[in-house]
Amino acid sequence: MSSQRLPTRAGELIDRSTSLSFTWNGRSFSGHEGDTIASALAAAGVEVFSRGMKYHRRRGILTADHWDPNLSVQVGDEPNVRAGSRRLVDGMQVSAQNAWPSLRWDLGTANQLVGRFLSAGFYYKTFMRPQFLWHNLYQRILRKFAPGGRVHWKTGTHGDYDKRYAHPDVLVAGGGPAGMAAALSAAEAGASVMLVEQEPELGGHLRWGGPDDLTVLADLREALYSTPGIEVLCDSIVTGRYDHNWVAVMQRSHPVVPERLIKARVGSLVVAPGLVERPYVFAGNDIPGVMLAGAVRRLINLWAVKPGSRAVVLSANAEGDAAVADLESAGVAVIAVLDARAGEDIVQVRGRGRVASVQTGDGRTLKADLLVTATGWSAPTSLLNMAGDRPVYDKVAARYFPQSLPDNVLATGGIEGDGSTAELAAHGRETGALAAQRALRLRHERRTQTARSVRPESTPPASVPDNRIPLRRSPHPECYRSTTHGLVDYSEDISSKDLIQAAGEGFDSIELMKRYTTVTMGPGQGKLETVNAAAVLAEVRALDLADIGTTVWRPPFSPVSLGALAGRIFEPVRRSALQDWHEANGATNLLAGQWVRPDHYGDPMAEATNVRENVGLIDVTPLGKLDLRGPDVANLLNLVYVNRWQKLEVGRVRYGAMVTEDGVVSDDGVTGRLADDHYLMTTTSSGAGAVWEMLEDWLQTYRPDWEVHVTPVTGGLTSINVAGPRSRDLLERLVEDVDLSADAFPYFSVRTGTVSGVQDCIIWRIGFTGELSYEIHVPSGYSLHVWESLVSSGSDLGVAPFGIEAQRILRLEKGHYIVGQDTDGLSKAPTAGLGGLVKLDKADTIGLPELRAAFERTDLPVLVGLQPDDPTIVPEEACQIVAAGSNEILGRVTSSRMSPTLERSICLAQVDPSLASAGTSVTVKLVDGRRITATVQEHHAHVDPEGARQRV
Amino acid sequence: MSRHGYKYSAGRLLRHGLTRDAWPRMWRRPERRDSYDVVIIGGGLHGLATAYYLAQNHGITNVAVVDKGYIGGGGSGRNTAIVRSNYLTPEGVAFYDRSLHLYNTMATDLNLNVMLSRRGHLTLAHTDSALRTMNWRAEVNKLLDIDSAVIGPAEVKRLTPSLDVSPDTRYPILGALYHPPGGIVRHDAVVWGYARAADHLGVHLLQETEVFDIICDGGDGPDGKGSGGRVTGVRTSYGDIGSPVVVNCTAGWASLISNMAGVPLAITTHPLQAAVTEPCKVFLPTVVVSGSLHVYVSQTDRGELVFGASVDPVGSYRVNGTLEFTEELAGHVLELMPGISKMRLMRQWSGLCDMTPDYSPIMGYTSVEGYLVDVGWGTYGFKAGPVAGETMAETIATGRAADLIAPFTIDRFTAGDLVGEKGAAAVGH
Amino acid sequence: MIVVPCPNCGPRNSSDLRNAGEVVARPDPATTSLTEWRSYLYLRENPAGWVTETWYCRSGCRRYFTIERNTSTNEIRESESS
Amino acid sequence: MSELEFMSPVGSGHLSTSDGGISLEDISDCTKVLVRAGRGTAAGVHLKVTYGRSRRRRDGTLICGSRPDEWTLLAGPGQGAAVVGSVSDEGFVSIVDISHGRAMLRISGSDSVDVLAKVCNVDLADDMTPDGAVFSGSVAKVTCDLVRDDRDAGRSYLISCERSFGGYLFAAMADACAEFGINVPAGLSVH
Ligand SMILES: Cc1cc2nc3c(=O)[nH]c(=O)nc-3n(C[C@H](O)[C@H](O)[C@H](O)COP(=O)(O)OP(=O)(O)OC[C@H]3O[C@@H](n4cnc5c(N)ncnc54)[C@H](O)[C@@H]3O)c2cc1C
Ligand SMILES: NC(=O)c1ccc[n+]([C@@H]2O[C@H](COP(=O)([O-])OP(=O)(O)OC[C@H]3O[C@@H](n4cnc5c(N)ncnc54)[C@H](O)[C@@H]3O)[C@@H](O)[C@H]2O)c1
Ligand SMILES: Cc1cc2nc3c(=O)[nH]c(=O)nc-3n(C[C@H](O)[C@H](O)[C@H](O)COP(=O)(O)O)c2cc1C
Ligand SMILES: [Zn+2]
Repeated sequence: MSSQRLPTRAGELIDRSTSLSFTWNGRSFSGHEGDTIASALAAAGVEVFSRGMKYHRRRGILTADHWDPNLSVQVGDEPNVRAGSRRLVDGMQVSAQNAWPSLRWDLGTANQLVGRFLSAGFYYKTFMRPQFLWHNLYQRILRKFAPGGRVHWKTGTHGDYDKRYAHPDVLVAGGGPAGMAAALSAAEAGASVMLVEQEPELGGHLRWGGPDDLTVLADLREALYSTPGIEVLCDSIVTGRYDHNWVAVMQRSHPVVPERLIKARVGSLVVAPGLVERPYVFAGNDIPGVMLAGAVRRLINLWAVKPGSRAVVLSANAEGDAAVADLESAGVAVIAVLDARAGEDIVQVRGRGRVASVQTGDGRTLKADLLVTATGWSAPTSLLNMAGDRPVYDKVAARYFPQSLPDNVLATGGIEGDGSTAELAAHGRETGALAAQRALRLRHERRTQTARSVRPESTPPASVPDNRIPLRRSPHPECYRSTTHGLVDYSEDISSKDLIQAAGEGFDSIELMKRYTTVTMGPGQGKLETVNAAAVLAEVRALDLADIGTTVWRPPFSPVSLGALAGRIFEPVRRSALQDWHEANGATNLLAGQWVRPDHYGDPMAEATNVRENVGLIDVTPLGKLDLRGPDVANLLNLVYVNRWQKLEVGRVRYGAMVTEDGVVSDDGVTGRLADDHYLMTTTSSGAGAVWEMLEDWLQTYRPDWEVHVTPVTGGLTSINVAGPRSRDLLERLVEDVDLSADAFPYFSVRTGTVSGVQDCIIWRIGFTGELSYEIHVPSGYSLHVWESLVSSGSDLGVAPFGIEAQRILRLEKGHYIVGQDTDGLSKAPTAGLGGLVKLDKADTIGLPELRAAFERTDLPVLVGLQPDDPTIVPEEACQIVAAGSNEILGRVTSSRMSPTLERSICLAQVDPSLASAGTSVTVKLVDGRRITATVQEHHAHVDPEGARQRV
Repeated sequence: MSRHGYKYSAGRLLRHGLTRDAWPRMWRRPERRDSYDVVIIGGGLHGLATAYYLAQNHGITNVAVVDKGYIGGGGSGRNTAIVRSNYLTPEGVAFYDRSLHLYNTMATDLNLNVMLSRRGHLTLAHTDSALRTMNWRAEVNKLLDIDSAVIGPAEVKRLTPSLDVSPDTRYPILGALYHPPGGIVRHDAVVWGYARAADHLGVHLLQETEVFDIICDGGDGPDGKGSGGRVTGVRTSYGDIGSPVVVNCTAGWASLISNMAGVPLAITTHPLQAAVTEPCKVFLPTVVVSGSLHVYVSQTDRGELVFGASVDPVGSYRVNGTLEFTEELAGHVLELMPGISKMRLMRQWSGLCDMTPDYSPIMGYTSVEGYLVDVGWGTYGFKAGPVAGETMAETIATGRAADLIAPFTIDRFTAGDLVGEKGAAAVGH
Repeated sequence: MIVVPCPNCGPRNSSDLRNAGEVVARPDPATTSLTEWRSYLYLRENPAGWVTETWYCRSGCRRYFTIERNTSTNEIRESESS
Repeated sequence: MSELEFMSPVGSGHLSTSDGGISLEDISDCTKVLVRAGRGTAAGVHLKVTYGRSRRRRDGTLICGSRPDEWTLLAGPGQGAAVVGSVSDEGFVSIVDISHGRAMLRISGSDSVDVLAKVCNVDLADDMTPDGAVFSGSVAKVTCDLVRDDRDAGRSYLISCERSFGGYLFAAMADACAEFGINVPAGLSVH
């Protein structure tokens, strides 16, 4: 390998004063700042960069840019890095992919020998039997040959990415002359502008042009950086345009994060991506040394790399002609220039690791190590397609053009047509001005509609018609395939022969052809391949290319890392005001929805027993709490709960259950009346948000005449349940202004008072545990004080905190069902045992007709208390209840625990109505397969079914 | 299949490789007839399988499958191809289990390698309520002889090493429902296999033929449509086609077609999105689903990760896809596998899902004579394709709803007898 | 991320709102038949085109409002009924 | 009760950079009073500002038009009763002291707008969100009420959320500030 670095070039990007060292397949190399990985390697004489996916043929530089299908490499733990555009960084460890054991000796090349049998879709036609061989052998082998790099999932972690929102009036995708000019004129028109260029520097194709191009570029760049209102983002790609101009930009080279996703709501999107040069299909077109004109121009002019020594050029356009000049200036012997415009052609290239000879259309064989093709352009219309456009093929210009774009998307530059640099810039300027106009109108409209904005004083800017002078479409020969077959899709190893075979088998629409052969399905997503593939199909079907269409472009425009898409992982968590205390006092946490809360403090059984014997404290802040005020609260309650609410007195609380319109139990809780027009509603912890939205819905859309204000107060009130036979004793020590005696403050009542000096606490006497208990709702800023006072003043009473697990045990002993656990998505009110609660004679209640229907049915499952006959066995929750002698399912255990109070296992279960009467023996199939018997109880409650303990 | 057409085999592959002879077409471009015994609207898996079983099992071959685009261009061509049978309800389990059986022998039955990969299916549980649902499913499955069990985090790690099972993550993996026979299949090949086999048996595949209307007679609605009427044919972009039996197999478009017959459906259409990464060396052996994180992922034999999620919350017929889908997807996948943040997403797409209130299909006869539905396939209809085709064919041929589809009648909504899959299927796949 | 025009807040990202689906008239529970009620519960027109639907401005003004949206294009216009 | 200290949901107090680019402060202890007043009530008339705008009353209370027919009144710590008392409750009016129910942060400095743009999708440009603007939206995935309340001619925003999210929100904001030179204390992590 010898150095291919040329003497200094006028527009070179490399800084020769620097030296960056890196490794390639373990060997040390060096390059300069400004080099890409590929240019540094090419400068050092490296010619083979990868192997083909299927046949493992050697691959070299083809396009020398972001889209080069042969330049995917592994860099450290990052797979599939685009070596054609990724800038070199000191210390990079680069290695080849798709080659084993080495790039040089790749065993996969064996596939070349059997290549003729591996035609399109061959795997569909064999390995059918025996089936086990497919699974155990063939598939495993296939998976070994999967292409691409290696993810280091063992060591990798997610972390350092983040995102940003932006609201530019105009966003320009592409920083070539057209895009730069558009950005400038848009800013001059008063628009805020974001200019996004995927390369690390602005300029587009001007960068590798002649002295005139470089002068224009310098001037444009200067103007851009001196005009206010333009944010320039280089090394950043516009990766998607979504509905309503929601635009994704992937920013690289950010000083803080490796990649940042910018989500921009854009007034006008200007698409100026230029053109992508198209490869030519002929035999041997994947041999290293076959390059596109743009590739040799970039190599020579941007990185001062000599791409070969003896070149043949096939040129159909000015880019090819310019490549000839560049090659000669770089000291490459151009031994033949074949002019495709005059019908000249090449037929085949031969060579093993490198081009050795070129066979021309007129029968000559030329010795050369470089074949350069300039056979035309593909329009990267992807962003326009995402905006709803269906670009149309123009036979004369031999490429696609935009057809009809929405008002907020405009195209300029090469994608729109051809012209001199001045003409392209002029079109860009006009486009930028138009884009700004439209965006400013939109901004005016937005300001008018948005309450918080500064109201615009002026009338909206006038709408101006699109009077841009269109760019011309220069004629270009339709060069797609020579008379021989060659690769169409480099990353998928698909040849024109494969495509023709597929069409012959019936896959003769472009979409079916794609799916059968996988053409355009690789990492480049058809940037280079789509048009050639369509051209081959057009040839087979003897149709115009325009009638074939293309496959669908979909986001992203260029692949985006999962890390960048994820960004920061924002997972909000909610903590009660007491959560720090719990953690400091030994709590083991549990995540319940967004809430972090104590599951237990070490021994849940003991915590439960302490509640039965002494007094326990549990933080139930996540209970949904809604403050309801207004004269119509009772009407609202009557509507949303299945029971009746008109007669609830001030100072009383009541249990209520809710169903949805289909009669399925959806939430429950207690609601208390604090004053005439003032109530506090509680909901389940997980249902809090939904119930609030539901109340608003009924109030706003169904009964706007009702006067009710709903205020969520869940976090504002810390809820503490003080439960146990000694709870009154404890509270009496801390509550001054409320008479806690059984007569003055009976079960299911509410009082407002001062607890441990904290005023405005709401205390209600209810309980989920079945013991005498009080639920105190304390203003959260002071609730730690209250909690600590309860703990410290009750040490002689045996006060101790308890967690969710103890509460679950206690409530199960008491037979209280949990919505969503003991009921499911189909459980109607009768199943939950709400027969006594539901009032069917109301004029309106949510789900009323379904409630009526449900109570007429006799086939609905019934929730029952259940006890295994062997008291030591606790059937796992979700165990099935089956017919004794068969596998027929007759119900399931919905909750189960060992009861510390009864010292036996207890359950709630949903059973078939035939099994619901007390005393029925049922069969439960345990997880381990054993079948046990259990007996249906008379009540849901296993402990104190009469409720004596809570009424004391 | 040899009785009907050209048989594929390793020998054939060898011969074609040596002779370089062209392969025959998999299906024809048939000459359209004016009428057929059965017209099936929708050339997805369901339509094609129905046609195939009508011909293969019941000898009814004067059948047309009509599609407005190319075969498999609907959900059948854009799904994440997960097959399994570990459903929650006995009716669901029986139905999907039959389908899995048909998948098992499909490659030989259809003489096309559909690349079924029974690599094991894991549904992760991150909360105790999810774990309870997993247990519920496992217990029902076991009673019905389905290979299905709840496993702990260590076993999850053994089966799928790239998952982060440490207990201190935001959504710790508490366990998983493990279903060894579940896996993935090459979805397009399934479509092509049925298409090829149906074509060989004489069925007409009419691609690029859009149905604009269903012609009815005698119904209580306008133009003789609706309850009490009967079907006489369909109006297409190529003219009218007569038929006494019209089957709606149009999944995401089911409401539009059904409204043409005056039969409203309990369906809303929602986009469901999916995405693939660039290929990387294979490291993910199983199919992984997380209901709480709304994501599922598997790795193809070509090395790409294929991702899916739950349906878009807003109903729509738009398949453009959204950025937020990829953002959420990536975030959730990285919570499961923090080590793959440098893999790159290469393409996103979406398809339409015909969602029913109880996550179960609507199948069989309707109030319009001769108009049948096989719709409501939501996010889970690919795995059901074979059994749906088999039972719909039986239903059409015998004039009586097949036993397996009895729970899925259109009448269940007016009867208030919804199917209980609602809990488990939301992100089930 | 589509933009939904809230009558109070102005244009907002759809992630700030919740879509509550097609507007369906609620029969009077006192007089309805089960069949009519279940049509209200389950049957939807589900058109590919303009649909009148409800949105809830969840992160904004917290108001329910209706608009018309084209389910094939995501174009949005003011609802005639609002 | 005066001796009782108000416990903020946010553990850490005040983070800032030396150049004044950013300052992030927990002010959860301030008084917040929510007023709902039907059309035509005296309260509605006196509070004056419309939805989306705010004004400072002579006593220093910031009156924010936080929703249609809804105002949030913001004042210094411990002013609850006084602020509640300052609004007429005649007619269909609800006045709720939500001081305990909302966490509140203030982020100020020239970089504050860029910090917010990382976590909030609202257009913060001067013409869309001028000084005094009141708006709500999602901040790092938590629904928040925001007020642009510039100080000493510098940008400043008040951000409030449901109290239980307060600790998370502060951590998320601090994390977003890190890029601009804030040293995020150990233990304050969003991950
Ligand atoms: C992203 C995604 C992932 C999925 N993942 C899974 C999965 O992992 N497992 C699983 O089991 N299921 C999955 N599904 C669901 C599954 O894909 C579908 O349920 C299934 O493919 C439906 O098949 P089908 O044949 O009924 O309908 P489709 O395949 O959708 O076919 C309907 C056909 O009807 C045609 N049509 C529509 N209107 C007309 C008309 N007017 N005239 C003529 N033709 C018409 C369409 O062109 C289409 O080809 C997924 C779906 C999506 C979108
Ligand atoms: N592209 C060439 O190789 C080339 C060479 C010579 C002449 N020309 C002519 O120049 C004209 C093109 O000028 P132009 O200004 O339109 O294009 P340009 O090619 O000069 O610049 C387009 C720029 O857009 C960038 N880009 C593309 N997609 C992007 C995306 N999604 N996000 C961010 N950046 C993106 C590209 O990196 C490129 O720098 C054409 O008429 C062509 O005939 C082009
Ligand atoms: C299981 C599966 C795997 C896929 N793998 C790839 C892939 O590797 N490369 C690719 O470009 N597209 C892949 N696709 C997506 C298709 O290209 C295409 O987007 C999808 O079928 C929807 O069609 P449409 O985008 O033309 O609308 C895959 C799709 C499915 C269903
Ligand atoms: Zn709003």
